[in-house]
Amino acid sequence: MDKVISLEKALSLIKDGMTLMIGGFLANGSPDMLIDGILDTEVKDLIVIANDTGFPDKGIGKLIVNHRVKKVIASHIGTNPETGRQMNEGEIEVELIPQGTLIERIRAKGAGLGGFLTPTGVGTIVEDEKEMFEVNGRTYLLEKPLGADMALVRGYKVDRMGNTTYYKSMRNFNPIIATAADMVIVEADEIVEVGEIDPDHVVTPGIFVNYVVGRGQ
Amino acid sequence: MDKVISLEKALSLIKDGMTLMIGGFLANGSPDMLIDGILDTEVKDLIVIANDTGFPDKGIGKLIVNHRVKKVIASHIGTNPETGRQMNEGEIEVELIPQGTLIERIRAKGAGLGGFLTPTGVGTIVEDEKEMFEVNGRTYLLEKPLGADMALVRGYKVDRMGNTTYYKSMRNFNPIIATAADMVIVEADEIVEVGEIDPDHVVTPGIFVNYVVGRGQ
Amino acid sequence: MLSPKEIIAKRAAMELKNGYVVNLGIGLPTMVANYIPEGIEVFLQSENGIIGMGPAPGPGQEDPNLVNAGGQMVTVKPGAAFFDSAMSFTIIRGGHVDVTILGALEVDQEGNLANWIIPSKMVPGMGGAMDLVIGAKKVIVAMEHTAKGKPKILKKCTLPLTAVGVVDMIITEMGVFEVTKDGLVLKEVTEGISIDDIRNATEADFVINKGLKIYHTESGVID
Amino acid sequence: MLSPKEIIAKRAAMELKNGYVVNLGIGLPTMVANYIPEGIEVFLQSENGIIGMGPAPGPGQEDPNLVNAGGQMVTVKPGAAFFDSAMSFTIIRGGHVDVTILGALEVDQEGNLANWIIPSKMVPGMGGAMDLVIGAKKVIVAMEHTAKGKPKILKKCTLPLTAVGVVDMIITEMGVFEVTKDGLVLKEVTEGISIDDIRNATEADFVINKGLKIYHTESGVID
Repeated sequence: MDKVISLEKALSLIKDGMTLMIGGFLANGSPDMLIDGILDTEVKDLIVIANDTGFPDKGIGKLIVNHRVKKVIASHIGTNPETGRQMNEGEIEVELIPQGTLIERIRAKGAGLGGFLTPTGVGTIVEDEKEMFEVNGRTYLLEKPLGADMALVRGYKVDRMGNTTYYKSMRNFNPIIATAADMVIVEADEIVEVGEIDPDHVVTPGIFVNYVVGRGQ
Repeated sequence: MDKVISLEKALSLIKDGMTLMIGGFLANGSPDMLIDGILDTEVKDLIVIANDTGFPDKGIGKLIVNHRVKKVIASHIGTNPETGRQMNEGEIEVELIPQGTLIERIRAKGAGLGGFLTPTGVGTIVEDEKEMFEVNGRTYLLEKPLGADMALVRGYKVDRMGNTTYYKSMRNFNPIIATAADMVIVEADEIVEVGEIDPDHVVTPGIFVNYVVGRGQ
Repeated sequence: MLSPKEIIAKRAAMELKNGYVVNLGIGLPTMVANYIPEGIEVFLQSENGIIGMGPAPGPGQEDPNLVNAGGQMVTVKPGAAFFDSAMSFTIIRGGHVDVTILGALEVDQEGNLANWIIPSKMVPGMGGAMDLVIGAKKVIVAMEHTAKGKPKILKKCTLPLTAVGVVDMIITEMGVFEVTKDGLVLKEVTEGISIDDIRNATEADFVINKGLKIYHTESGVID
Repeated sequence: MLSPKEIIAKRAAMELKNGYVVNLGIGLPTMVANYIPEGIEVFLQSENGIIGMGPAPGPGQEDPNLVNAGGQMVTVKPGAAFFDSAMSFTIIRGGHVDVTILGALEVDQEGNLANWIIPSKMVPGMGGAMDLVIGAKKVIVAMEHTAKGKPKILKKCTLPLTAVGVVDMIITEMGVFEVTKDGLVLKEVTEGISIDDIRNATEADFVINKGLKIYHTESGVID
């Protein structure tokens, strides 16, 4: 059950128009090798779901700058002025979602839930067109699950079966997007043999992972 | 910020009529010292939220056998015939909830959600009196959050600030109940100094934990 | 000679494919693990928070801190992982289990399943069963064909349901049914069992598959 | 002499109590960490998945794999923990943060907050702010009293809201307001600032607390 593939093979799986979840938070813990790899292909019209769009020269931001993305679903785009510019010029569609709602919608998809009630966004433009509910005297919005065709995950030590650990603040969105996409590719800082990771320390069990690519290719 | 207290002090916090979440799965990973300790007190009329009621002589089952519990909210009571007997005789109230719904309701409380939509239980007696929703053509039940006055958690290596790790299958309900109760007491296999646990390996951050008691008292 | 339970467990194991994530119910379904064919690697999941269970521990290998959802001591294989119950049901309800094999009190021709309660007689609770049958990609009921001579495969379940229309396949010591939207289809009979035997032991309506096959219990050949 | 921003950060730090879980917004609020009083131990949380942040890294201590929610490199103290974003917002939205200190574009006398968008001018997104102000037990807005001479403390916010009725306290270089259900109460003025100064810089209605105090910026004494 060796899931390790080459960068080339991984990139061949990414197609025009796909919805991609990409890990990372302000480019910290993003799968940079895969992102750079996409830039070497012709892939375009991507829909990207991520916390933010990084910086123009770092992380997901590079995909924006190079016009590979037609729509972004994120909580924050302020650190990448190019995203704002493309949005204002109508070159890219941007959907902004509160960070806690965004990650919980992704989790809901992974967990087979039909949605959840959150107090976040009540009384703001976030509530537009959403159903509202009272529970124990508090008002909540119904938020729906959010999935993707593919998740690009940045892992730290990853075994050949896909069992994944994370390093420091690089964890962020990565373990959650790994549960919510039809195909999951983990970019590993280090590939280790099966059995080298203590089962108590595995964060993303390998059953969620389709492919592993090692960094430094 | 040393949260370590004696067993005696921990037991003094548990009062008649309290709602207690108790970790463990068929008595594996349950806080056995605290459970045994309760039996040495006069505490009664507890409401217990747990996966199951263990066995008559093991885990939560002992609290049932000793008539300390007036109500149980669990997914399974089959391994403890005494729970069934007391239920049939009207000595104890039992509310049965599907396991995935039970743990998710506890998580929802910890995560500040007003509820979630699950497909589990649709078309069964579990749906009685619950609101139903269609999302993308599938039917879901709205399930509400579930909290408690106190959570009794079984940890493995736990530092003095309450940062908690778990061992093998003893993890089960423990990390989730630690997020959902007004007061959280962790029974630790081993108390270690702050800094001894790799921050990447902490499962329950110490901020969720009010007190730590060491086993073997 | 295999016992009826062994026949069922061995046949059910033949439904497992390489790489499958599998959850086995308590009792007979747990025995399926003993019959996984050579060359097939599956990932056994347990509700209490394990993926990658191995065989039962040998003498001296037991660890009381490592049990399955039935409370039995187990081992894990290299590449296993432990997690909490919320993650466990993310796996289960989220569609990340390829097949669950579990027992039933009753199953009916619409794929309804009853396996958690006999009101005022036996009220063990549903445990994780309701989530498993809703979430797993394929649900196989593996059970003896009758209970005390009475059919368990019914036109309509009489006991409170575990879930509606979730069963994909029924494997008994007598044969194998597929549940289709048009009802039950008998796909296989066990060698030595006649279709009349099955009719007599089954309350549900069923049609017989055109290419009905025979299952040879010792060799494991289906032809 | 402290700058206005330093006055605000230092005063805001005095709201922190021992053992508090604290989330600091980007910019001015991040400076609060530099003024935490002696003997007060707080747990600094960051949306991207950290609890227990320490001071900024010294030369050679930087780790590009350890940044806060503003993207700045940070350190962690012994007893820190890392987790994923779902857990981070369990902490935030679930009421496990004692206080969040953040900036504002506008805040009003009903405790409404606007700090994430200026339509068709600046659309950075809300990030975690909407969750933070809904979830934290106490919400402190720490900001300069005016922007380009125009009041930011209004009768009614004009920009799209971050949340409704969530602000508990407003700390500026001029003074400290509490938000009550009856409106704003001026609790403190900074030494050298008159009530008329504050009236002139504030659009919102406010009442003056009976025991109005004066905040001495250098000594940190409030009397």
